[in-house]
Amino acid sequence: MELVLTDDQEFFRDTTRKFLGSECPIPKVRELRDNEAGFEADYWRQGAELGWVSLLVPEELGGGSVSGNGPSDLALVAHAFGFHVAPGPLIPCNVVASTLARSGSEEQQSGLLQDLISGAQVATWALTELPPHDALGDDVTVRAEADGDGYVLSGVKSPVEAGAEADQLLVTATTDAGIGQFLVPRDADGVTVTPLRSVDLVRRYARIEFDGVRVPASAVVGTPGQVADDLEHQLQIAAVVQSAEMVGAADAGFDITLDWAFSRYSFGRPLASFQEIKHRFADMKMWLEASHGLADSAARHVSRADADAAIAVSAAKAYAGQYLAELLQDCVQLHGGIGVTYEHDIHLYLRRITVDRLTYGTPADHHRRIGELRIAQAA
Amino acid sequence: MELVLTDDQEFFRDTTRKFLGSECPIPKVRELRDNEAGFEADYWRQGAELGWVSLLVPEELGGGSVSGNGPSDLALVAHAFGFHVAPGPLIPCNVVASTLARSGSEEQQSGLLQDLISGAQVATWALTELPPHDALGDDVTVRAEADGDGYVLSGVKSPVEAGAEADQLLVTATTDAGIGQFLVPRDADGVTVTPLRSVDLVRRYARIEFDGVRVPASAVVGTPGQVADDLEHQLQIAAVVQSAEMVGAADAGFDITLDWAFSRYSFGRPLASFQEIKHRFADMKMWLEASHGLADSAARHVSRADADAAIAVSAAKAYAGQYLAELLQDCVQLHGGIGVTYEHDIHLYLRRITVDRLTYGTPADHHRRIGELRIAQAA
Amino acid sequence: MTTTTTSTSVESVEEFRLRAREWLKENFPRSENVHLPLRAAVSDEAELAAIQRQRDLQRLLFDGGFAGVCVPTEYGGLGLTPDHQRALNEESAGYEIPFLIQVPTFVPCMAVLLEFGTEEQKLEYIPPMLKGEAIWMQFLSEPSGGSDVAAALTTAVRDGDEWIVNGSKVWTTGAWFSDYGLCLLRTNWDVPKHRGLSVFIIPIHQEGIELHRIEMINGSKEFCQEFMTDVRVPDSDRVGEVDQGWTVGTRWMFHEKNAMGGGSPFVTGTLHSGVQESHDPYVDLVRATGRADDPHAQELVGEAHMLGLARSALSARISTGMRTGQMPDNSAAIARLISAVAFQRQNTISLDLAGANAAATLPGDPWAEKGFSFLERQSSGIGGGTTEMARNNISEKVLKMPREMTHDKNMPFRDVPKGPPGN
Amino acid sequence: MTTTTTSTSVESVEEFRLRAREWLKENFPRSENVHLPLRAAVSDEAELAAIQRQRDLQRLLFDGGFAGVCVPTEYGGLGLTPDHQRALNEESAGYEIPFLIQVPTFVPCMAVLLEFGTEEQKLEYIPPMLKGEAIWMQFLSEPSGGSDVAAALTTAVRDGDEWIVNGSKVWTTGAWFSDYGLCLLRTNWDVPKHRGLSVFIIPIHQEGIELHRIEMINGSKEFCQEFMTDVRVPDSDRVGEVDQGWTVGTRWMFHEKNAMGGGSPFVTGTLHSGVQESHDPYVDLVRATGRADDPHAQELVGEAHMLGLARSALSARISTGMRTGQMPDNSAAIARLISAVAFQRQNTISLDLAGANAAATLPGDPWAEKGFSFLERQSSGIGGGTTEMARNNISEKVLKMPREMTHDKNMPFRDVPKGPPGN
Repeated sequence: MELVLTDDQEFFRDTTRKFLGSECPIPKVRELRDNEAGFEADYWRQGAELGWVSLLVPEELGGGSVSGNGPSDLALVAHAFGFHVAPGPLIPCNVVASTLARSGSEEQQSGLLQDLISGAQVATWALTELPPHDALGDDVTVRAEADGDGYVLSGVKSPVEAGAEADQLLVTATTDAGIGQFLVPRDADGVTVTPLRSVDLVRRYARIEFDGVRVPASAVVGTPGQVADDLEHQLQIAAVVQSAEMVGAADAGFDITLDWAFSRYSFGRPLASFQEIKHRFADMKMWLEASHGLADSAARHVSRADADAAIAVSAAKAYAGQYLAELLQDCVQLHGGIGVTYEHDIHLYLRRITVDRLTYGTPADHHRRIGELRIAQAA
Repeated sequence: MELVLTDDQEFFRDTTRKFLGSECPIPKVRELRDNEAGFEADYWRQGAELGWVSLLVPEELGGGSVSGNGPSDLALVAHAFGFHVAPGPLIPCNVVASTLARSGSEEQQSGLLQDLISGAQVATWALTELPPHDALGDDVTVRAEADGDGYVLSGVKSPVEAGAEADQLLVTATTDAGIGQFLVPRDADGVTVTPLRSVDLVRRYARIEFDGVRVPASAVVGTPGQVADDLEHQLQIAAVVQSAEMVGAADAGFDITLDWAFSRYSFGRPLASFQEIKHRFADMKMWLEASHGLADSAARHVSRADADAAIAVSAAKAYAGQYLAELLQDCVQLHGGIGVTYEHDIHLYLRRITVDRLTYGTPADHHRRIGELRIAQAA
Repeated sequence: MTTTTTSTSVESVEEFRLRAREWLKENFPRSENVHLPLRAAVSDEAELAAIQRQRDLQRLLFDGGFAGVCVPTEYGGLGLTPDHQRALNEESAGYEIPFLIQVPTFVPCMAVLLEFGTEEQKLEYIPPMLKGEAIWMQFLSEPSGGSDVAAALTTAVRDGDEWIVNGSKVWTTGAWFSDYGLCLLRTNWDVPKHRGLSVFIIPIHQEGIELHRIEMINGSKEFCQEFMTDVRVPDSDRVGEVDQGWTVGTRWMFHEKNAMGGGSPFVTGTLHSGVQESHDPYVDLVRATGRADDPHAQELVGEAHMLGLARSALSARISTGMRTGQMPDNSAAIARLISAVAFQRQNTISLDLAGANAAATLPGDPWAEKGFSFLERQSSGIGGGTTEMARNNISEKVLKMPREMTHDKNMPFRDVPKGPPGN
Repeated sequence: MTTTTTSTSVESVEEFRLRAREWLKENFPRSENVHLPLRAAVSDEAELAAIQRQRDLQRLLFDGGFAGVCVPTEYGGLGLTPDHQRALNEESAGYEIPFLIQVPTFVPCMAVLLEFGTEEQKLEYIPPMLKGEAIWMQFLSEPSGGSDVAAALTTAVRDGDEWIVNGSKVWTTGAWFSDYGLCLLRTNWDVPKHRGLSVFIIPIHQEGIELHRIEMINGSKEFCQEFMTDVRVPDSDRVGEVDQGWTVGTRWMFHEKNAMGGGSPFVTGTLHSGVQESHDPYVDLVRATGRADDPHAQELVGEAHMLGLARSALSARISTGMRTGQMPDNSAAIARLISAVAFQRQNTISLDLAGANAAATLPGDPWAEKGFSFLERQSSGIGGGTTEMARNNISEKVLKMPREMTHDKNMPFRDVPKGPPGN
C-alpha cells in the first residue's frame, strides 16, 4: 500500500478498514463459510455506499474516485479486503463497472452500471474457461453466433467468480468478427450455473454453461472484434485488485507470524531469537515490501493508462503470486502443527492468496506475458 | 559415488585418484591455465593406460570394464576428475570410443578405436551448434551431402570439447536420409578450428567450421538415418560422465567450505556455529547426497541399457546441474570476499560444474526431455 | 505365550525370499494405489473400515508367518535378520501392505519396547501388535512444545505403585481409533529438562482421557489432542528408568526418523512404494488438461519426476550408507528433509499445472484437489519432525557442526523461560 | 577557502530542477551505458582513463554549481536540501554522472567527515572531493574479519602527537588509483571490541603502505589489499574520539548501506539508473540467439524483467519510507538484500538463456560474458556488506528480533577467540 496518501485517501481507507473490522471480523468470515453466497447482500450494499464500485467510473456517470487515480484508490480497498480476507465480489463488479463506463451503451450505463455502483445488483466477468483454454483471453472457445439482431451463446466458462450470485454476466466470447463481450442475465434461458467448491473460504466461483443462450443487440458491450482495449483493461483491473489484495493478506499473515515468533518459546528461547528463523523473516520482509512497491506501481501505471501499464501489472501479479504464496507457506511452517489446523487463522490468508495467484494468469503466465511485451517493445 | 564397490572397482578408483593426486594437484591445474591444450599428451596416455578410455569397449575389441558395468566404472573416473578438476578429454574420447565399439566399421575399430584406448589419438564429438540450434541433437543444421561414395560436410559446430586438440571429429550431421555421423580428421581440407575462451580453466572447446569438407565412405559411422540409438547412447554417456564429475567437484568444494566454516571465526565464534549457516550446510548436504544417488543410479541404468535409462540420466544431469551449481555458489558466498578471488580454489570447482551444466543440455532442457519421455511412456 | 521352538538353522535370505514371493502371490491382495494417510478427507466410517482392513491384513501376514521378521520368536516374531526384511520388502512391492499399522505401532513404539521394555512388557504388548490387535500411538508432542519434545509439561507424580498423570498431548495421528499410547512425561521439575523425563504405556480409551479431534485445513480429523486428568498408570507400565526417559526418547526419535527415511528393519514394504509405480500424477494432470504437448507443462512434469527420483535415490543411498556403517544413524534426517522439500515443490508444480481452474472445482475434476492440497503443503515439513529439526540434526549430528547455544541446558526445568517475560 | 556568501533565500526545488535540466542539457554528456564497476576486465590504462574522466566530469559538475547539493556552502557545497538532490537525481537520468567517484568518496567517507570531522578536517578534505581531485576509499575490512568489521586487528599505537599503524586492510576497491583511506583501527586491546577502535584519515600513496592488487575470478584487479608497516598518522587526522571509533563506524555503515540502497542525499543520480532505460539485456540475448519466439525464453525474459522492477519498486518504497519516517533507517538493508537476490536470479537466467555456447566463447559473441559472469555471481551478495549481514540487520534492526548471542560482547578483545582452539 502507498506510503504517502492524500488526506482524502487516508479517510477513505480508514472508513473501509473500520467497516470491514466491524462487519467482517475473522469469526464472521468463518461463519460465512457456510453461507451459500459467501457474503450478505446488505453488507455488499453498505460497502458500495462507501464507494467500492464507484472508483473506476467517472463522476458524470455517477461514480468518482477519491484521488483522481481510481485504480490506486481501488487498491486501497483491495488491500483492506486481503487484510480482512473479506467477502464480496470486489473484482468482478469493478471490472464490469469499469468496462460499462468505458464502452457501455447509454442504456447499460443508466441501468446496470448505476445498480452496480449502488450495490443493488452484482455483475461478474466470465472470461476463463476449462483447461487447456484457461489462458488470458487468447483462446476463447465460447461462441457467440450472430442471430438476427442478437447473438446466441454456447460454451462453458469456469471458474466465474460469484457466478451463482451475480445478476448479470459479462461474457467474453468469440464471434465471426473476433472477440466480443455480452451481458447475459444469470437467469436467462439456457444458462446453467454450477457452484464450485472454492479454495477460498468466502469467495465463491461457479462453472457456467451456455447452451444456445439468446441475447438481444442491447446486450452487446462495445463492438465485437474491437474489444481488445477493454479486455486488456479488464485484465489490468483484475490484476491490480488481486495484487493489492495479496499484499493485504500477506501483511496480516506476516504480522500474526511475527507475533507468534516473539511469544512462542522453544528450548528456553523465543523462536524469534533463532538466527535461521530471523533470516527467513528477513526474506519475507523483502518479498512483502517488494510486493507493496510493485502493487502500488501497477495501480499508478493503470491510473495513468501508460504504455508500461501491462508490464507493471503483470510484474506485480506474478511477483506477489509467487513470493507471497511462499511467504504464507513459510508462515504456516513457522507455526508448526497448529499452522495446518482449521482452527488457526493463518490458512485464511493462504487461501485468498492462492485463488488470487491462480485466477487471471499464474505467475508463469505473467512472466511469459512480460517477456512477449518486452520483446515486442524492443522490436 | 557408489557406496558399495567391488574390490576391483576400489582398486581402480584408488589408482586413478592417486594418479590424479600426483599428476594434477591444484597448482598443476592452475599452471595448465596457460597451456594451449589444457592437458599434456603424456598425461593423457598414462591415464589411458589406467583404462580411462577402455571401459565402454568390450574385451574382444581391446577394451574391458572393471566390474562388468562400464558406465558405472567410468563414473568412478569422472568423480575423480571432478574432485581434482582434472584436465583431459574424458567425455569426448569415451563417447566416440563407445560408438565406434557399437557401430564402427572393422577398419574404424581396428584403427582409431585402438588409438583412443591407448591414448595415442584423441577424438571428440561435434554435436552442438550455435544458438538457436544447440539443442540435444533435435535440430542439426550441419549438412552432409552425399557425393559419389562419400559425403561433403558444411556448417558450424560449437562448442566442441577439445576441438583443437582432437585428431578426429565425430560429426553429427543431417543427410538426405536423416541424421548421420562422420569421422572427420581435424586437419582435413575445409575444416577451420577456432579455439574458444573456456569457462573451465583447463577444459578447452573450439568452434569448428566445415566448408565443403569431403570425406570418403569409410568415414561414415553407422548408417545415416539409423543412428538414433547411437546418438541417444552418446548423450547418455556424456551426461553420466558430467553428472559424476559435477558430484566430484561438489564433494571437493563442500569439504573445503565445511573446513572453512570450522576454522573461520566471526564475532568470537566459528562460522559453523551460526544456525543460519548450519542450515545452509544441511541443504547442501542434501543436494550433494541426492546428486550422488541420482548419478549412481543413472550409471547403473545405462550399464543395464534399460528402458528408464534416458530418464535416469536426464534426472541426474538436471538435478546436479541445478543444485550443485547453487551449492558451489553458496560455497563462494560462505567464503566472502576471498571466495571471488582467483587465488582461492573454490572457483575451480564452480567452473567445472558450470561447463557441465551448460553443455549437452541445460537443466531446463533435461526437465523437458524427462517430461516428454514420461508422457510418451504413459501414452 | 512364550515360544520355545527355535530353529536350529536359520533360513537363508534367498529361500525366505522365494517362500515370501510364493506366499504373497497365493494369499495377499495386490494394491494399485496405496492409501496415504492424511491426503483426503474421508468419513469416519470409511476410515474405521480402512483401519479394520489394515488390522485384518496384518493378521493375515502374522498367520502366514511373515510378521515381525526381525522380532525375536519369543515375542511372536520370526527372529530373522534385516536382510530377510529387505527381501520381504522387495517382494511385497505391489501388494497392499498395511502401512498405517506399522508406523507408529512397530516403529517407533515396538522398537522402543524391544530396546527398553521389561521382559513382561514385551511378552504382553508385542504379540498383539504383530497380530494387528493393538494399534499404538506416540504421546510425545505437547501444545506448548513444538519441536522441543523434551520440554514436556505433562507430568506424572508418583503415588505408591502408581503414577498420576495430568496434562495434554497432541498430534497423535488417529488416536481415536488406536489402543495404546507410548507417552513421554515429566517426572521431575527440579533438574534440567532432559534429566526429569520418564516413559509410560497408557491405554487410550479410559476414563480421565478426553479425546479431541483436530480439524485440519483440508477438513480431515485424523489428528487428536488428549487431555489427561488424574490418569493412573501402574509403575509396571513404565518403560526405562525413572527420570531417564530421554535415554529412551533419543532412541525413540531415532527409530521414528528411521521409519520416515525408510531404513527401519521393523517396517514391511517401503513407504510410497506403490505410488510411483502405478501412475504419474503429473502426466495424468497434463493429459487431463490437454497440455501434454505444451513444452512448459512438459518441463514441469519432468522437474516433478526428477524430484521424485531424487527422493528415492537419496533414500536408497542413505539406507545403504547406514547399513554399511559409512553414514551415521542420524543421516536419516537427510532423507526426511528431501521428502518435504521435494514434495513441496511437486505440490506447487501441480498447482500451477492445474491453473485457474484449481481455484474452485467439482469433485470429478481431474484437478479437483490440487488447490486444496496446496493449502496443506507444509504438513510434509511439519509432521514427523519439522524440517527445521532435520536441518539441525544434519548439521549437528551428521556434519558435527557446533550445537546451538541454549539457555536451558543446565537449568532446572522449572526455571526455564517458557514464554515472554511477564506472561 | 571559507565561503562567506550565504544565499538569503533558498532556491525553490522546482527552480533548481529547471535550472539543472537546462544546465545538464547544455553542458553534460549523455550516457547510453553507465559503466558498472567490476563487471569487465579492462586494462589499467583504460581504467585510469575512465577514472580521469570521472574526475573531470565531477569537476564539471562542481564548476557548474551542481556538486555537493546537501553539503554546506562553507565546504564547497550548495547547502540545499535532500529534495533538491532528488530533483537533480531525476533530471540527471540519462547523463553520464560520475558514479565511481561518489561511492565511496562522498558516501560514506564525506558523510562521515561531515558528521564527525573537525572543522579543520572538513575545510581541508571536502572541497577536493567535490572537485574530483581526491578519491577516497574505505579501509575497513581485514583479511581475518569477514562481516565482523569491528573485530579489526590492525592497530594504531600512540606516539606523542602521532600514531603508528601496523596491519592490513583489504577489499578496497581501486585503492591503487585513489588518494585517501578512511581507516578503522584498533587503539585498545584491553576493552571489548567495540570500545577500542578509532578512525583515521590516511593518504594511500606513502612509504610504509604496500599495495597488493587482488586478481578476481573474472580477471579484474580492482580490489586491493594494503599492508601497513609503521605508518605514521598525525593525531589531527583522527576522526572522532579515541576508542570511540565504533560510534563513527555505526554511522559509517549506515551511510554505506544508504548509498547501496539509493537513499543517500550525497549521491547524484541513481545507481543502475541508465542501465534499465537504455536496453534490456535479456531481450537482446534472446534476439541474438534467435529465441525471441520461444515461450520458455519469453518466460525467463519476463521473470528477469519482473525482478528488475521489483528491485526498483522496493528501493523507491524504502526511500520514501525512510524519508517520511515510516521506516527505520536500517530499512536500507532490505534494498541491499533484494539487489543481490534479484541480480543472482537474473544472472542465472542469462546463463540458461545463453545455453551450451556460454561454456566457451569468442569475444564478439552476444553471450560472450554470460558464463564468466556466472562465476562471480556472488560478488553481488558479498561486496558492500554481505547478504548475511543484511538479513541480520533486517531481522534485528527493522523487525526488532532478538540480537544474536555473541561470546565476545563483554570480553576484552585480546581474549576473544579468533580461531579454533590450539591455532
